Amino acid sequence: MSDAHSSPYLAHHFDDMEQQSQAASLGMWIFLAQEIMFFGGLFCGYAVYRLKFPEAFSAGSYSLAIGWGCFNTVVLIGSSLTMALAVRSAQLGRKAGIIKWLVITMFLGCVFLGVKVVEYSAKFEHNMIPGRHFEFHDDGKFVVAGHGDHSAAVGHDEPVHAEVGEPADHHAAEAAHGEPTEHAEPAGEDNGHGIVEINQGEVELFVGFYFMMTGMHALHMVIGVGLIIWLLVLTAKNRFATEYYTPIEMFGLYWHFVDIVWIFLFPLLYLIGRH
Amino acid sequence: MSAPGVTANEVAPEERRIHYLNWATTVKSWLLTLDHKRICILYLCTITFYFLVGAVAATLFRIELMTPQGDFLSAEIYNKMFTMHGVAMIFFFLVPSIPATLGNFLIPLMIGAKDVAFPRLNLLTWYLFSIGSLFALFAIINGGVDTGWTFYTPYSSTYANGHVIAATFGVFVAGFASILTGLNFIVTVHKMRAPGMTWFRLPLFIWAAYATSIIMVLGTPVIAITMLLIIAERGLGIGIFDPALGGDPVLFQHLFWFYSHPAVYIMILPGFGVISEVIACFCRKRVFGYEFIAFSSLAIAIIGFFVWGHHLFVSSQSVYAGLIFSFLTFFVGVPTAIKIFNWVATLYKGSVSFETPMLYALGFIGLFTVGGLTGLYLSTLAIDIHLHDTYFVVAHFHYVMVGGMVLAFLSGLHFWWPKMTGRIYNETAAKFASVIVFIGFNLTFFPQFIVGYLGMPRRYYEYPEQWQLLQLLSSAGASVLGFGFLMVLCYLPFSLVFGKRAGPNPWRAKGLEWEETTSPPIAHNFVKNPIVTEEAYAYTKGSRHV
Amino acid sequence: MNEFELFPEAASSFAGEVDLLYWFLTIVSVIFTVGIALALLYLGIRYRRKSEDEPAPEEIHGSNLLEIVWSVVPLILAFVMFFWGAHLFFKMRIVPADAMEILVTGKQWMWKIQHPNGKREINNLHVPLGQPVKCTMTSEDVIHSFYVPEFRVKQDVLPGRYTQLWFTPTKIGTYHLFCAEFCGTEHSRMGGKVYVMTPSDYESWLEGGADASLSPVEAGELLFTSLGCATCHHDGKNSQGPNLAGVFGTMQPLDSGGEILADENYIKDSMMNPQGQIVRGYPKVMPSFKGMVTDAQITQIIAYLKSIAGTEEADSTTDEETPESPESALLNDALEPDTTGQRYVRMEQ
Amino acid sequence: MSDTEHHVCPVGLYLAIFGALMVFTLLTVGAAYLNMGVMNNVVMLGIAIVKAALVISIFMHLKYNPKILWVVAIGAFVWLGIMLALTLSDVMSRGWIPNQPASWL
Ligand code: HEA
Ligand code: HEA
Ligand code: HEC
Ligand code: CUA
Ligand SMILES: [Cu+2]
Repeated sequence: MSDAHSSPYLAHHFDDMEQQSQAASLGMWIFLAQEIMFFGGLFCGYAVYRLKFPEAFSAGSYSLAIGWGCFNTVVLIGSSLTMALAVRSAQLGRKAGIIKWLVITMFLGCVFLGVKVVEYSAKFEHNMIPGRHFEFHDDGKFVVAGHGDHSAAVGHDEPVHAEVGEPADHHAAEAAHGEPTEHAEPAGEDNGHGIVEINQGEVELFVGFYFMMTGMHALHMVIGVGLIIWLLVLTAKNRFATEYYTPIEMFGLYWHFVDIVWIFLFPLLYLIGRH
Repeated sequence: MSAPGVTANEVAPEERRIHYLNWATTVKSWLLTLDHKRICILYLCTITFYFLVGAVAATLFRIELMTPQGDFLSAEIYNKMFTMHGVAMIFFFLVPSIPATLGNFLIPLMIGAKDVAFPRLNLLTWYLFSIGSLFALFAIINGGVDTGWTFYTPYSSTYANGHVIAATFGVFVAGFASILTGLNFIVTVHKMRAPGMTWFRLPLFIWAAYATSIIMVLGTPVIAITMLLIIAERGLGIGIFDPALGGDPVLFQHLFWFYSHPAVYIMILPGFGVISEVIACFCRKRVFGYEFIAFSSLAIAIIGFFVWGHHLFVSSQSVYAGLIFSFLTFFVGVPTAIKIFNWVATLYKGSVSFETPMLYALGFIGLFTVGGLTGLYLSTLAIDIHLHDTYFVVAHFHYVMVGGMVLAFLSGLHFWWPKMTGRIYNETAAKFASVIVFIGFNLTFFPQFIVGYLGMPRRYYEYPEQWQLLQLLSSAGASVLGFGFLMVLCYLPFSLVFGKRAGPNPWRAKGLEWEETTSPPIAHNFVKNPIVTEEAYAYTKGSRHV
Repeated sequence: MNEFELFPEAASSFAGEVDLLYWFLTIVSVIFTVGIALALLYLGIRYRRKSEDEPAPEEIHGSNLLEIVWSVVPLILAFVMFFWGAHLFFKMRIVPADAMEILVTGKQWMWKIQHPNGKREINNLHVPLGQPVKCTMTSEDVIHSFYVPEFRVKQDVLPGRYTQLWFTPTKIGTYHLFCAEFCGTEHSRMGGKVYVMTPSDYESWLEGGADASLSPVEAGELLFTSLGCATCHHDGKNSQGPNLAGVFGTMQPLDSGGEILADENYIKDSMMNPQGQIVRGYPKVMPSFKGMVTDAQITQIIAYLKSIAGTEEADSTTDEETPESPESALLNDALEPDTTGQRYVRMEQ
Repeated sequence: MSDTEHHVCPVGLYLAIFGALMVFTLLTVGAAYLNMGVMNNVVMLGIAIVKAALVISIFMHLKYNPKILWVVAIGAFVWLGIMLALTLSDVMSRGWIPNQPASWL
């Protein structure tokens, strides 16, 4: 303990390195707990709407590029592996290893973000972004339970706030608002013509969540890439040793957490309604 | 930036000692300080400012409410005023009040540590808090926000006037200050305790702060993301809660109250902690049922997460969810009752004295009991139908928040003031102010219970004439109460210069912060690292240093 | 009616039951509060510190028995509160089958109400005594909350969804109707009166003849308030529509360009088809009153508007004397002649 | 204690975990194309949970860490569960008491 005391890495208010590194990892795990609740709010909103509008959510999900989704999953899990190897190199005090694995991790992170850019711009091209100009595009691929053509089945509901024109007339007001109760019914009922009705507003909700969730996730990745650069600088400056590599270890936890979020996002966003 | 660890300090005359306040005096030494005690002072100044912001708003709308017509403020201004009052008081005053000031100051001292686990993070929280609060301040100055502190959609996301985005973003940023403070405290309590400081030797304030921190870490992120969703909906047009798309405004309320109900325990648990310390000291006695008080704090923190739906009884939440939430809500009353009864029992066969902190503590017990019991009215389904969003609710939460937490804060501030500043305030003025505050408080908020049951909705700037007398009483009380608060704001700073020197332990209290260091403490808290050998509040077992 | 009150009237079938539960809670609360206060007082005085050097008191660790007692007793009381409250709550939530249905639409900042026979009113609700009434409610914009304190009922009104509330009025009288959920600038003015009438009075009210004893101007003025025109047309700063004093017989600038003479037909058009001609500088928010008013009533409103048109001088003085706008008078229970001698609302029976 | 906290795992273990994660990814994607009704969600989430557990316990070393960190990690998921369960309890039980507008509407 006495030599731990004299370690140049020990901050003044800790007694020894053991205490210092335990404090760091407890702190980091608590931070991740906080992150879970932060994303949790989004997951909770998603769950509520998914439950209310299952058909619209499948339809929305169908419009996402599953190929890119799978690719990104592999990339991100791969980057988790390389990150774990970077930490291992740090444990063993291999500077070259740290740098190699961190660079690869960062590269994979950038690939992931690049793919997201591609996916997002496809959405923008098709106006499939939430907001006033939202349009639901399925590129004619969307066939529900083999019922044939679907293209006519979209967007009965005026999503904008109806002109408060004739509100005194009860019925008119109701009509303009698209019969509030209709929202409560499952929107995907077969209407007898072999066409499944999907409410465009509900798909817009899906897309809204898609952007919020993947956007939040991507933001975390961007921050992560920034942190890797910082770690690389520190490593190059020989700031780490076998007795002190806490920043790399903590960053590893963060990166894996981001991976875990994706592990849930991928099936929830891309895989519903494929069958 | 290392502080001088002068041992000779111990023997120097008091006025020449070097301590955390005077070892460096540049502005930079304050703004870049990593010392938890200085960060406490930074927070103290900031939250006092926001208390004044909220108080000015309260003053204005209390004047408006003296008459039934809207003649002093216009409707818009009134709405902006109560929003500003609620936002400033909750997010920028009461939530950080005890944790970020007394908590910051005392946690390391009480557990015998040199600092909190992450001093840099600690400073960062103050910056986050200040930046967040500046966003809110910007919103207030630039035309205000009129959503109420609850930011209900779709009003806030689509229809509201003013800078909703700036205000919600401010709350978002300040939320992270709260989260990181909680994180820091949990790690500190786990990892930084002095040798011998076992869990059941911890002062009860630490237990309370620990429970609070759990809520901060697990609850606050949800309000952060909720605020972000509002910003996305209002700013980017992403319809998350938009009913026109089939979105659900009640979902917003769930997310909001998932944080904001537990947050009311962020706002009261530290107060409970303070009261336990004060009662023990001024009864010279170990707190009755220490373990029960300790665990009831944790119980409140945990149960507090299960009850948020009691704010949604009339919001079109399902009848069955209402039942569940009402049922669970009643369970919070039990651990709270345990605390109250244990405090009362501590007086039994004690050696009770009535200095200012104790007067506030006794006031706290009485007023919080009233506030808590009226909470039971609100959690009773059938009654809440009538009382929801009336002045009864306003009275309830001022009883728990002002009568409870603000009094607890004042109690703690007076109790540790000698430790924090090395000076003693004028006891006569302080006792007088505490009585004024107590009287003014009741005069302000008791009539609101009556006018609430009569049916006056809250957030009304005009109201039927026959309720004027009650509202007038309330305004009159507010001026008495305000006078009391202003007195405190005068004599405490005054004591910094003119107050008597306190000496290390003016109350002859037990606890490391009193017995093991000077007043004010030196920069690294203790001259030699303390080793703990006895339980907290061992008044009877002979005191080592007095 | 302006006298001081401490307890609200009970005017619906469950008002009494809610009050009973309220008194139960109050008694429990008073017992606990007074008990705790007395205990603090007694113990504080009995064991006060007599001298600074008093030996420290003996240590008492606690008592498990006491802890159990003071956890279990509150728990039992809490269960009583819960079950009692929940039972009553269910009663308040299950609508009887024979309830008469009234449609309510909330909108910033007015309540639009429609009776089963199609009759509409704004910011007022007329209901027959003893008849279960269910309100089916929705909102056109933000969340509002329909609240009648004397009935002890309240329910939020949401956009995009229907909510319900029901009550059986048990006492003839005039009661408050409030909006209890903050909904924007004029939230405090979003309300009016609930009139509980005998069933036969209600029937004749539904038939809708104005009171013959009133002059057309008086009747028009009354309609101007009860239909909710005054919510938007007043001289206050927040008036959504133009102040109509002094409008009749003048040229009005139109949004589409040009001007139009405000004559009888123009006023009728403005009420029946408000989107037709929009006055310059105002939003298109005026609702149509088609089907809500009879021709006779339109004539009365026109008569009223004429009466406040020519006398601009006289009008502005009255305005100064009456700082409160008509709806605040409404809220203020101005059921008797107020200081200016003008009557905005008339007692129904 | 030092050894448990800074446990160095063999590279092979990391590779094996990576392999398992890939296999599970394939499985979810495959399962998504089968129509199993509600079971689709169960399978999908079940696999995601297993994957997350692997990452947490091996990549994040939780397995080799002191118990207090387990409490933190599990606690966070439990809290998320509370939020989901109680919110959904409202959403799913809305309208269990007849709450329909009248037929003449
Ligand atoms: C410090 C803050 C604080 C605290 C501690 C509390 C404590 C409690 N609150 Fe309060 N509450 C607020 C702040 C707080 N509240 C705020 C700010 C609002 C309004 C928000 C808004 O809409 O703007 C609110 C609103 C609010 C509502 C919603 C009202 C509505 O809008 O319709 C409800 C409903 O159940 C409620 C209940 C309770 C309960 C049961 C407790 C319990 O924790 C109280 C427990 C205490 C006791 C019970 C007293 C001690 C016990 C005894 C003396 C023994 C006897 C006990 C029994 C017989 C059980 N509160
Ligand atoms: C910590 C929380 C806190 C505190 C301390 C207070 C303090 C007070 N509150 Fe607060 N109040 C809330 C939290 C708080 N409030 C919240 C959350 C709401 C809900 C908001 C919403 O609906 O969204 C609310 C709403 C609320 C209402 C309801 C408004 C409405 O619904 O229309 C009322 C009405 O009386 C009120 C009154 C008061 C009064 C008289 C005080 C008094 O205690 C204040 C006493 C202090 C003074 C009188 C100040 C003395 C000092 C000065 C005047 C300084 C002047 C200085 C300079 C000019 C430099 N409050
Ligand atoms: C929702 C608010 C609202 C209500 C309720 C309302 N109005 Fe209006 N009214 C307006 C607005 C806004 C305008 C100006 C825009 C326009 O011409 O449509 C207006 C215009 C008018 C005009 C033309 C005024 C002019 O200056 O030329 C008349 C006449 C009128 N209203 C009469 C009535 C009457 C009578 C009632 C009740 C039966 C009524 N209004 C109810 C909002 C309202
Ligand atoms: Cu409508 Cu308040
Ligand atoms: Cu609550």
